[in-house]
Amino acid sequence: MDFNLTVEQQMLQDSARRYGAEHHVFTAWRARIARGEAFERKSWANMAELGWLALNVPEDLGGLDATPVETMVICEALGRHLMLEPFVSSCVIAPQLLREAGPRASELLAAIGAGEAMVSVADAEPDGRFNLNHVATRAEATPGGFRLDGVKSHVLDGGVADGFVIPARTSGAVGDADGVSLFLASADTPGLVVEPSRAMDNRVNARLRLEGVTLGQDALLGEIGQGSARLAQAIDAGVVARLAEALGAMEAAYDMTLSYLRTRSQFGQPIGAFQALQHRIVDMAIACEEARSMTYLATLSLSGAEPARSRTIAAAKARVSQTSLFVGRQAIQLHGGVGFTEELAIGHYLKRLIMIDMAFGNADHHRTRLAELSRQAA
Amino acid sequence: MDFNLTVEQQMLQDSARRYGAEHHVFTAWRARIARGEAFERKSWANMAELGWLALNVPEDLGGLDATPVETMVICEALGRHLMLEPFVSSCVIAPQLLREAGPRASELLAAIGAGEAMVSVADAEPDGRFNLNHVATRAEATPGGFRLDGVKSHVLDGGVADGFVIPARTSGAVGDADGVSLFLASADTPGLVVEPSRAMDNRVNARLRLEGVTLGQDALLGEIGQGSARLAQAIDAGVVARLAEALGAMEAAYDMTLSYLRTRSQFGQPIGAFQALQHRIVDMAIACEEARSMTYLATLSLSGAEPARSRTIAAAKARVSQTSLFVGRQAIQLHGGVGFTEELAIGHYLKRLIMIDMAFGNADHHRTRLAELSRQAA
Amino acid sequence: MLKPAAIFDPLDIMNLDLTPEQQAFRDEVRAFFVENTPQSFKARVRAGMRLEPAEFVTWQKLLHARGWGAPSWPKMYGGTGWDPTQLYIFETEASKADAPVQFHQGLELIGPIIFTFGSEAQKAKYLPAIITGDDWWCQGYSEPGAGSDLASLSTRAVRDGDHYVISGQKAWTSYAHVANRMFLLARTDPDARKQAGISLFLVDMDTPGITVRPVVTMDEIHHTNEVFLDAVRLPVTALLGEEGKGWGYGKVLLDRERGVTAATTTRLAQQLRGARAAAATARVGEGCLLDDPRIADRLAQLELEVMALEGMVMRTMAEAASGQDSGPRASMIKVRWSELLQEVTEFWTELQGYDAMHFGAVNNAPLPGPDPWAAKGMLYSRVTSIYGGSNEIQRNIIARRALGL
Amino acid sequence: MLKPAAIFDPLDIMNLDLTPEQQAFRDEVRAFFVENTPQSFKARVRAGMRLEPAEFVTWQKLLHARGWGAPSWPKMYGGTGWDPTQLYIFETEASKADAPVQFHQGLELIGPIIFTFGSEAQKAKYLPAIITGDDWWCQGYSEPGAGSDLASLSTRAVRDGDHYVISGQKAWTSYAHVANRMFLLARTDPDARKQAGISLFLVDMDTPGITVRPVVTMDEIHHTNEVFLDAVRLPVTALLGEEGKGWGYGKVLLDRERGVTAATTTRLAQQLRGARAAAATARVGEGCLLDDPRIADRLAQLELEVMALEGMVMRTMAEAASGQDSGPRASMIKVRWSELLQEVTEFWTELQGYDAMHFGAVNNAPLPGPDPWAAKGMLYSRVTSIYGGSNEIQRNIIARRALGL
Repeated sequence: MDFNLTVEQQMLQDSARRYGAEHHVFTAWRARIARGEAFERKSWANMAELGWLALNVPEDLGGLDATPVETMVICEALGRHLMLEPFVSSCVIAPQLLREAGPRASELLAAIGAGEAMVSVADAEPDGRFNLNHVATRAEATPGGFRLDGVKSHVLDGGVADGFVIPARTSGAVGDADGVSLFLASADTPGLVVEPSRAMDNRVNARLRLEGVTLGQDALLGEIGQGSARLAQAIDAGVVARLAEALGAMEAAYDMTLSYLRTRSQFGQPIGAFQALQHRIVDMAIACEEARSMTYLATLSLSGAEPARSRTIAAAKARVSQTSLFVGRQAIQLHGGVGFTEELAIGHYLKRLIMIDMAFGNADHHRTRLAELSRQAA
Repeated sequence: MDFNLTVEQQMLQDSARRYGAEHHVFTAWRARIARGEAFERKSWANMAELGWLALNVPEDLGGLDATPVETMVICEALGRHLMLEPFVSSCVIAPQLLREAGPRASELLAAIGAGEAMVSVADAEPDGRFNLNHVATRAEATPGGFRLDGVKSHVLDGGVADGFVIPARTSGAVGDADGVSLFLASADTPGLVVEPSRAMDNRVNARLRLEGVTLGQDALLGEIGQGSARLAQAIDAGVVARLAEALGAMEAAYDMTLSYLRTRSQFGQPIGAFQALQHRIVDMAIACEEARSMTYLATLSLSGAEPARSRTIAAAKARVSQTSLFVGRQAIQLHGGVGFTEELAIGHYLKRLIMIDMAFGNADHHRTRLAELSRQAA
Repeated sequence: MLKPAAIFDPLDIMNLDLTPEQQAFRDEVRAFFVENTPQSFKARVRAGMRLEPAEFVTWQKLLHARGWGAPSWPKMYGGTGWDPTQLYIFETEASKADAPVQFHQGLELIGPIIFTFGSEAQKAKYLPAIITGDDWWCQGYSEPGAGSDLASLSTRAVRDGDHYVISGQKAWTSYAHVANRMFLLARTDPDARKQAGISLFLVDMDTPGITVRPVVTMDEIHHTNEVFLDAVRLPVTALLGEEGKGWGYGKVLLDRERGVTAATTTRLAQQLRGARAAAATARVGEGCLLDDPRIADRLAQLELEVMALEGMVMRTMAEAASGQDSGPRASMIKVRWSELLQEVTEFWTELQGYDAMHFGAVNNAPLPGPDPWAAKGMLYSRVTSIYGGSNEIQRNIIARRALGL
Repeated sequence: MLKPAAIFDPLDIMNLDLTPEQQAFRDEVRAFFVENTPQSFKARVRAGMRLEPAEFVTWQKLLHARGWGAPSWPKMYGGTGWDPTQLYIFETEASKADAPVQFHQGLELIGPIIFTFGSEAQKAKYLPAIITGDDWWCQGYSEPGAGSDLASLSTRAVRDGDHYVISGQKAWTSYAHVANRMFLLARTDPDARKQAGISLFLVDMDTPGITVRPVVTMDEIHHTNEVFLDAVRLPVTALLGEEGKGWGYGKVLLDRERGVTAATTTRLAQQLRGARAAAATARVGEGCLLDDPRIADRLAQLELEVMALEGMVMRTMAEAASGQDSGPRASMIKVRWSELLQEVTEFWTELQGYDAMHFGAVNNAPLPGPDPWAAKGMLYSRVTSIYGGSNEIQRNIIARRALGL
């Protein structure tokens, strides 16, 4: 029952926060966005040097094989400083899918840890909403390997990825858990069309069209037809990492708002003297406490057993979404007009939080997931 | 688009409010409750004399054949002064079921208008929740008429009624709209067991057990097997009347709370000077405005065509429930400890509002009804 | 009186028992909106977004050509002279056709002040161009240090012979970048108490000394600006009404506020329709999102809250028609409208799921998926609980004026 | 440290990676609660209701017999001396077995003040009887004019030789009608500033001059009272600590508050279980209410909010164990707990449908349908956002102390 960080974890936290504060000054961030750069390659290289990118890479591939807590600490800083590096895609989700999945995967995993590759998972399809088993993309066996056809409607960080993990159906019907296989494809594979777009949080995602994408045998990750469970586990790890990101972003928005209430004057006194605003920010403070508690629980649960693991993650995703959207919206409201401009970070935090809510299933989706799990447990 | 009362309606409103204020002083009300009397027979006779009980009785039976607006005006006063007379059961719902339903029904209708009979409808059955077509009670044809067997789980004002309108199935399966017939039975019919209980608002309801209740041919109201639509229409009229009751109760609770905020002092000033409490009571005022608007719309819609009629009533029931429970709960919260005692009316208003929410389907039930109707309309 | 014979559906609001004249009027405006609303406006209007300025002008000119350029103005100033019922019919029919609300700063904010307090010369010069759409007015009220607390404004106007010289800074000046006119408040007497000593001026935007700095908002659209006034020299004829009385002129707008809120509020039906359509078209597996009873219930919840608000608007219009005071209901409607606009557009965005994440083009490539209007409308909606007196200020006003707290 | 190896389920809170000693302790208390919780308590406890006073005494005596009469007290005063982890295990196991929370006014309110500030004679006289359940204490703090604003209390204590003479009136004195002891605050120096000049007295309820008037609350249960003090004559030994310092003694309770809130908060799992069971047993047509995805989702929403609160409690206990300050989290937990208790019991009542309308007997006939515990618990829950400092006062405290506003 001890929820405190170890000394090493605390050092990592300090270093991540310092990095964010120094390298991600808001004015510089806005200038980068204006130039159409979600993040600087230089920063990615820095992060590689700091060892962050290798946190989830096995030791024998040069990685640190760290616990979910280290990932949480990094992601909190990413959220707090609006960093747009594809850390969760490449360094949290992808490594889960590439571990013990053959020599090509290991090579790529080492490259991820070294900052030399960025990999996204193409988990969403049209008409599938947030159902991971809704895989209509087909992978047909060919003499030399596989041929993939289909559409992936949304790939997080897909616009900056060098490679993709692509779930495709080798058997069964759309919606089945069985029959989903995972394939590795580099972004420049012929027939793979990457259609990037910018999200409201300035992350560059993509849609993929697979038009006769031909892959070799070595592109298959793990057992054929058995990719579903592994995909779900990897996405859960990504969900938890993004909760930490949301926590960092909402606490930053809360901190900015509290200091605004203390310093901004209207009607001859700081607006923080008005009781209605005091009670509002108290509710925001409570929301942050709830989100931090849920993020801790979800992080711990990642290493735990089912069904507690899934129930905690589902509950955490829903509650962090709900509380963080409340904080993000009220942060703007309490700032008034300036909170609505692009010139203050406050609106960018809300947009980030909206995108985190939507990623891998929104609050409602995960609440329903919890409802199902609770019925099964009862 | 003129939402104002006529001069006659305004006079009726003044008279009803004055009656409530004079005859239903809170201390006298509490004393009656302590004696186990939901209401005084004398008051019922008064109301008959004032003509209120005959509002929905046809003119040829000595009634006034008034519009739903007159009923609204009376019910608002009933709610405002916590009156427990079985007006909605006997004088709103029952008349809808007894009109043009044979000589025995007409006789009873005239008696209702004269204050000589009280009639409740037994609309609810075990496992039926709020579904009016969930009728498992069977009516078997006998040489002289019908024999009824079944259970009615909840009858509004059933503990004080002299007679009941009892839906029973003459054909079809439980849940079917077709095959429900309506029967009239006096409370002292052999085999009819009335089990009264007191609700939290001190209304005396009942459960009925029908154990071989033998009724004559003249007990059948209207066409055999065709009672469902008529029942639904009558219940809708009852729903709208109870919305007016809720409106009266919530506005009374609001008024008491506003005056408490003005007069109660803490920390050296009236508590109404605290901005957080000001904003709370403003939200209560908005809730009252919403409820009044919805009650007007629902009252007007009663005379209108489908599907607008049903949609408006469903929406109104849901919204008045939601807003009135908010007002009732916050009225207690803003009163603090004294609001929680039996010695102030404020807690009784909340209990009344909780019971109105539950009557004939709670807010969620009617929201789902609206959702269905909206889908059909789209 | 309350008419029990009325056939009423709050979401098809025109089924009231109208007089034959009103029915004919309804048919006339309905036909106009159906025939004339540009197709290209509809998706954005439905999402609660504002149109581009040029589109607003097009729309104003269309209405003007039909004789309906100023629906709420008296006939003698070029308006239609309609009564509240007609206005209400006009707005609800516009809503049903996905037609936009007219841009309001000329028509509803300064126009009525000019025709009530302005000189004959000012009326002649300014009123017609508002109706034709040839003039675009912006409002110079807010300042960096005086947002909600307008009475503490510090822009100064100093009399200099036949001129006033104005210096200061205005904030949140919507569409200053397209406007050719501005009405602004400035302090003419620095020694007077807060609200006194403030005067109202009518300014041409090309007067030397005016600089407009764009402020981009979180919906990535350029609506608003800062305006810097550096010794802007105006003739004394630019003063509206009397010196030092500018603060009071705004009060004429309070009575008109009911109509403006009604116009905007009836548009919530548009956003609801958009969200419902999104739920009906979003395929999930074999069905659509609307098949999910949870989704249908959430839509119904929003729908019934919109109905309650519609009912409040209808009562307000009825009271206006019979000359009754509606108390603080206009403030209440503003609060509820903005809250509901936010909730409906948030839910609509949720319904779009991953489509809502495709927000902007990269390297001018076409967007994968539909245009992100719902998401943009959702972001824009955040400002509606802030502008025109934030919802917190509205609650203060209601508590003080209406409840006596 | 954060232990990634922990296997954790917030609703089965004991699956933390406990030490073998802690596991043994858990098994021991689990067995005790399973074996000893009276069956007749469970339905009411699950609904969040308080037991009858005699039942509370029975429960206290049961715990005392097991040596666990004062789980949160140091050993030297007859307590168990448990650490925060043990206390937390004890309370969550109690929750799972539908065992009640111990009555707190002796154990948690005055007991710790007595063993911290009382004289040896007072400790010897009062502490053992709290643990055995032989004494029942009530709290005389609130007054008619001083509910939330305790510092303005007006009950006077006048020194008269070896006695104090106390006159005044106390409000909201829970269980004064069953208590044999009372601790009360009275003003000993009328000239001192508000919080100064207040002293704390320990009073026998049979002292002449004390009158108790019952106050029935809206759940129709007699919990609380007014207490009139008419020249009540107490020996000076009734004074606890120093004259004029009574106000300050309450501060010792702030540090202990975390444990009390944890004990209460873990009980929300009971109410959730009750609501879920109601949804599973309520037949509707061919199925049950829980088959409705809308119902299942609403339950899940309450469940996940309870989980978040549990997480806050766990962090607080962890900080207590390592001697860290939890800031205002105890106030936050009180706010959220009371809100959730209200929501869960409201929903549970809704799930019961018409059964919840059968509230009281008429002419002593048996009730048709189940006992109305959920509805009574729901009504009782209204006071939890008022007592112990209303939720509004809690928010003031958080804003002032923790946020510096």
